[in-house]
Amino acid sequence: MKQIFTRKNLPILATTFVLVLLFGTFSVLFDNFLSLRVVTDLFASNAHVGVVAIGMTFVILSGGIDLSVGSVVGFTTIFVATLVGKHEVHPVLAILLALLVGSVFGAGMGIFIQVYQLPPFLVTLAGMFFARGMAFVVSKQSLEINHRFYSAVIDAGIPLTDKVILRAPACIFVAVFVVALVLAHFSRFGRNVYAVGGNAASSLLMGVPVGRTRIWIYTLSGFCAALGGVVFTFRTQAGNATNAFGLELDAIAAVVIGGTLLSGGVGYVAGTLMGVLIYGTILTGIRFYGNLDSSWQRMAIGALLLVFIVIQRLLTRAPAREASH
Amino acid sequence: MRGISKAFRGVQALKGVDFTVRAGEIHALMGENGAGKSTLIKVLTGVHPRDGGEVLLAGQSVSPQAPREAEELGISTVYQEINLIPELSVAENIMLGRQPRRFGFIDWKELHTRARRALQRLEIEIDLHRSVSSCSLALQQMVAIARALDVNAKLLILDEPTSSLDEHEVAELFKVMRRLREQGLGLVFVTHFMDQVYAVSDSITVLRNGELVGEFKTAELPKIQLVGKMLGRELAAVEKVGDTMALGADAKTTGDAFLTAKQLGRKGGVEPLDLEIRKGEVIGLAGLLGSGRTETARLLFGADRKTSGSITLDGRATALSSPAKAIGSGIAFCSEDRKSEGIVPSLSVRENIILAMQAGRGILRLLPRRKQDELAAHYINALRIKTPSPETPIQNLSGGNQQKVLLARWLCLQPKLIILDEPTRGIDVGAKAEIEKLVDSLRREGMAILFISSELEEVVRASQRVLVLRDRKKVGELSGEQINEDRIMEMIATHE
Amino acid sequence: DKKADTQSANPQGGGKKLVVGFSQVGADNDWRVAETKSIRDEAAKRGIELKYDDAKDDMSKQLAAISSFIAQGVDAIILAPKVETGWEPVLKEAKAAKIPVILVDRGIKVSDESLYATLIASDFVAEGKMAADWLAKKTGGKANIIELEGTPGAAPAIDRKKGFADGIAAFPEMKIIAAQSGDFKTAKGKEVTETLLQKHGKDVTAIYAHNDNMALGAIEAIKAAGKKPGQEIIIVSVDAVKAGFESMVKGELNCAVECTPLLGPAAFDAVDMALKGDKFDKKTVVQDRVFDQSSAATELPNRKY
Amino acid sequence: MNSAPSTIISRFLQSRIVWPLAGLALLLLFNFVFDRAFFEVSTRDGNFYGPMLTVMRLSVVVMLLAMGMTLVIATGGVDLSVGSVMAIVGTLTAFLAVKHHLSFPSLLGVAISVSLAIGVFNGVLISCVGIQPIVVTLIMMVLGRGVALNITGGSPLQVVDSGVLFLGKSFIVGVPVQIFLVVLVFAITVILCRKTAIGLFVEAVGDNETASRLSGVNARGIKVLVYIFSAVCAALAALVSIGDAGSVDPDGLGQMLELDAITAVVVGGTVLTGGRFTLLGSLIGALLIQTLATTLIRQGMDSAYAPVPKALVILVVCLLQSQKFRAQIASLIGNFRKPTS
Ligand SMILES: Nc1ncnc2c1ncn2[C@@H]1O[C@H](COP(=O)(O)OP(=O)(O)OP(=O)(O)O)[C@@H](O)[C@H]1O
Ligand SMILES: Nc1ncnc2c1ncn2[C@@H]1O[C@H](COP(=O)(O)OP(=O)(O)OP(=O)(O)O)[C@@H](O)[C@H]1O
Ligand SMILES: [Mg+2]
Ligand SMILES: [Mg+2]
Repeated sequence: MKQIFTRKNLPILATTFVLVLLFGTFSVLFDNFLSLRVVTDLFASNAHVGVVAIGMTFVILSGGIDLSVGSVVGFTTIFVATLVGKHEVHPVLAILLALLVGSVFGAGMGIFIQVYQLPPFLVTLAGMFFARGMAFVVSKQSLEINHRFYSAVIDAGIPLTDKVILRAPACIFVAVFVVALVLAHFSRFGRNVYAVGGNAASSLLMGVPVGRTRIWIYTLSGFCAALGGVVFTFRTQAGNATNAFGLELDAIAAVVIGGTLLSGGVGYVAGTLMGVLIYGTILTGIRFYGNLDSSWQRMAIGALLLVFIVIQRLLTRAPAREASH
Repeated sequence: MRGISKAFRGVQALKGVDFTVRAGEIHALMGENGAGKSTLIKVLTGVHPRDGGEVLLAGQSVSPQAPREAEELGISTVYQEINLIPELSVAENIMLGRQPRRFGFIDWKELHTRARRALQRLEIEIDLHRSVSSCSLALQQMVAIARALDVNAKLLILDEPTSSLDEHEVAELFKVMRRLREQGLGLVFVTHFMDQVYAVSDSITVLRNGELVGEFKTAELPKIQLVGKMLGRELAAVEKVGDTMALGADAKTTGDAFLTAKQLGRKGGVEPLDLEIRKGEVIGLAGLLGSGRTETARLLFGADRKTSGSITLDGRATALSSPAKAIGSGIAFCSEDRKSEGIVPSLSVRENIILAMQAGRGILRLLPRRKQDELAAHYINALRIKTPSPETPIQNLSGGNQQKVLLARWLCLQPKLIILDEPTRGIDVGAKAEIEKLVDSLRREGMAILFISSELEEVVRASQRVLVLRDRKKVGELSGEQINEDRIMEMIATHE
Repeated sequence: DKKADTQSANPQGGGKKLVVGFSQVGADNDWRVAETKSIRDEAAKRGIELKYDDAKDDMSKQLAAISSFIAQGVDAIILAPKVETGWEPVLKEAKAAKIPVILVDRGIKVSDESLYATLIASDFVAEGKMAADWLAKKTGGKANIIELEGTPGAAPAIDRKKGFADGIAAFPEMKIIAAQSGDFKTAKGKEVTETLLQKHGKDVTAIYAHNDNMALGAIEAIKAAGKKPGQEIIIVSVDAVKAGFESMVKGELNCAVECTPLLGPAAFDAVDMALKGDKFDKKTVVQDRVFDQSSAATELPNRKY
Repeated sequence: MNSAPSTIISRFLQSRIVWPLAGLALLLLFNFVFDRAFFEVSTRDGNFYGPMLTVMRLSVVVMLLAMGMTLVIATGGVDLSVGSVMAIVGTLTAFLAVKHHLSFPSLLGVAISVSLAIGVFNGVLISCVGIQPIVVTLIMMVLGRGVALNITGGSPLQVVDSGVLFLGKSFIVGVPVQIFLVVLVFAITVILCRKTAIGLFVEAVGDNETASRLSGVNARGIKVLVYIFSAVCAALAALVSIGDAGSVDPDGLGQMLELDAITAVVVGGTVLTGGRFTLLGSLIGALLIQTLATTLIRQGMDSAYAPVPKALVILVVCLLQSQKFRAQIASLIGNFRKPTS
């Protein structure tokens, strides 16, 4: 806590530096880029990815992976929309139900993974298909959510200036981030997650409740995915079974760009926030440039990501070598 | 414990073993590599479910299903292969799972205080924030012990806790163990060091091939008989083993310099030092924990990049910038950390043996299968590796047998220089004597050997010359008649 | 200089270059590519600076794009929405910033119609119906049909299915014997058709594909099954891209219902009118045409996409 | 002597491919009960046709990808870029054939060199710069799709080259050429892995990279090699795929196939964390995925709901691989038998 510039914090510092560098470059290149509005947009537009990615961070830290999140987001949006729109359930109740369903779903996958020692990739892949299919079972048609509560939430927000308002999705994102930060660094559960990912066999011998921890991790990820879905409905005021198709890759990318190792045990919740923002900033920059056709947009995203990840990597590598063994 | 049995696929590891530890005693558990010591402990703490038998704790029948439950019952354990979380800090590893909390949140300040206190009991001062992976193996072992001591246990189990500790550390540990015994704890102590057994233990239980040989009072069992019980051989045969231990220093060095290092060093690692290794010579590296022996070895092998100095091999300047190049020039390096730098866990014994040889031949010229089988069979036989078959994954072997497989990996290369970093770590007496014999015969064949061991006795016996390191600096060199334990200790202690 | 100053944004005023944002769904197929090209070309022709964003088929990226356009202070926004729902919050923001939004090719559901200026639309339901009508005429109201659907949940897939179903409802002897998604992709279209032809064998007399890409795949599948596409099995599809026309000229595809992507001119006319504050219709339906083998050869040289 | 057959059987029962095979068998059993026509085989012009053959042919693309992916996964990595490599290679070859009338050998040359270059790019960034495989190949996936779209501006292209069409559409002795191709590639890969040291090194690097490096294994070189191999496999898959479909759509070609390939590998019994691998298992995995897809189409399952049964099948195959589950089932059957006997 005393020192910020320690070796342990190097990866996260490098990632932050990359984000600042990226944002700075775009601010110089484009008018209006350096503005509060763009920053709040960055949070709002990526809120659902962010919330999901934070849940995913715990999964990846534990050495697992969760491919089901995108489908769970999609399912949640249509589930909430159907409950509110067709069955006239109050949105608050509908949202709580959705969060419960997401958590139970995650827990179910965790139980399969833990009890039967199945590969997380396959179990959550099955989960991905299952949730997407169930979303269509709920409703093939997209549905809007017309309810006073929703309109109120969407209009609400924390005014930062007289023009810029931090809306509900962004607020939820920030809140989830803070809670996750505390969970990861100030709770036994969080430390157990790191231990399980660092070495599951050793953790077991050290008396860490490996099984229980794993199941909770997937429960948490399921919860975050459902919450991501809820955030999505706050952005769109509608539900659609096709929503968030392929979101899992974006979320995994954000986590890994943030410096968390896919092999588990090493990583940071704060890194994930940076990862989400780096990815979001690149997309925003391309929108501000605005003169690339579809193929060049994809190439630009790839190239920019590459450049900045190589920078991040080189920053963390040089001193790391010195100290290794 | 009564009538404990345990079988793994194809191996009966324990056959109806009885084992009793009383409160207030230190009980040594002895046996050859693969005798079933670690398995017995793992069955006791619930790592492996037992096939038969029963465990009684203070008269109550218990069956912990996981180490956590054993810990709750008051059984605290240090397992054989160091089990820590590499990327977490020293402090966290000590306190994992029992972190002090305030208002439900981890109290980091308190956590560090408690971790420091736990280490202080063993008289160690280290940066608590360092990640365990950046610590040397000996330090890791100390951390694991500190962790076990932090629990309020009724029974403390230590499975080869001293295998990479130096004498000073061992003495420190024994002090703590004796203190705990006074407090009425039961302690189980596994080791292959005879002297240590006699130094601390009250009674000894001997296992052989998964069967109980018997329980004895330490004071009533002469060393030589203990060895006999472990090996299951007659006294005469045991005495012969004892003989081989006296091999060594007599022969004079022959041959020219094979490797000469000038001002070899690494920033932040070892300070520049000069070193010469001749053909047909064993050079010992002596020093305390963290004195830089392993670092020096890694530099010679190209596993770490040197930042100063030069190396000549057979009179030619060489870069040795990578392990592959070093191996290509006839250097072999048997690492001290067999779990993370040695074994390839899911590959078979055979594949582990031929790995380095195959790497030397390159991708295309695969060693014919027949040759592979021959090599594997030869070394399993020669080193008495206890394995159900050459195709068994190495992870299923006992610790000592894994070590032998790794030795085989390097021996089959017939290198010109072999660096042995703690080669006898976790190896039983019989095998240890054999390895020393082996080292001697390799030397006679003209191989150069760099021998690192925390056991001074061993270094003294095996080496023609000894380099003494301290604080990652070379502080002196002894040769021939000068070599004895006291001189070395003196150099380590007095040099300023 | 493209500083935000929406109040004085005026195409005639002060020679300032007009900035328009265009949010496209993706680059899935020829049709989308042609639509994008039409809009980009038209902007260039009129000397308008176009901010273009491709959302890679992700609705949330479209929302972000519109938000970003508002942050950049564009003068108007053209939106090709991925789905009907979910636009209300972001369009409210655009309205608050006084930026007119012109929808192209697909309508949306909002509680307040003033959230967008106008819709320049193709009518997907009508396209499905036109395909059904043509097929009914061609087969005399008797057909066993395989329907190759678009990606599940996609608006054109839903509407083209509905329109077609409405169209054949009047003909009791026109039956859809199997309906499977080909994801709007050629390879998937072929895979599905191949499997269904094996299952239903000789029964199949017609195929209706929600886009040309899948129809091209289906034609390959029919050939692989040893049948003559366009003769033994009649194939109708929607979009009428160039590859579709080439196939019609070869006599393999029977009919393609046009869904014109050349919305650029109409879209920018709407932008002009919206900025001038003119009143105009909430919806302009682009008239789609039906092409079959008889008209394909003469039309092919005129195809721009 | 007489113990030989029983050891072969027991070795088979212990090998990893048993459980994916069991999953496949279950699916086939389902078809046998509910859809006998699935197994019909007919001949036309001396060529064999039938649903089973079609399934095999359709799984060739994923099989090719899965072989490359198997080695990548065995080193502890993953390659998400294969779909985009397919798109680049497919679009480029079709384009060169149409616009520049290149001959088949030169097209093949272009395909191999392009994929080689991409493989080197991936491999070097992963092993020399030290970026995580998933990040590198994810970037390549996005970037590569852009390149593919750029070649034609996104428009579909007809495939005109007779060599490519031969690969995708023709028959040799009544059997589709692609099946021969996949068998050939499989044979070459197995020989490469088991008759040279590649297989051993790949497994060693995946299982314990540090130990392998200290034993003199060129871990970096091995890693670069597997990414090159994976990209080349993807190039072959692209040629087969466009030859089969007769046209290319740059946006759709290969999309999401990386997921299918990884699934095939993992279903086949190779673990994602690296180490031991089984190529045959991956092929069985690919076949299983395609059999499932075809079964669902034949059963007339609504495409929107189809993911649900797909999920259940994956879960069942997973559970079959779990020792604990098998033990539970065995004891259930035991309990069931007791009262009756
Ligand atoms: N997980 C396992 N799977 C299969 N066999 C095992 C496993 N663990 C141990 N064994 C076998 O059980 C026997 C006893 O091993 P154990 O580890 O208990 O020996 P040990 O007495 O501790 O030896 P060492 O002194 O070498 O550590 C050995 O033959 C070993 O091969
Ligand atoms: N007591 C200590 N305090 C701090 N760091 C230490 C300590 N002991 C060892 N280290 C670190 O461990 C690293 C490895 O030391 P090295 O392994 O070369 O020593 P060694 O003589 O082989 O001792 P060991 O018996 O631990 O293997 C050193 O670079 C040093 O940074
Ligand atoms: Mg042991
Ligand atoms: Mg050492």
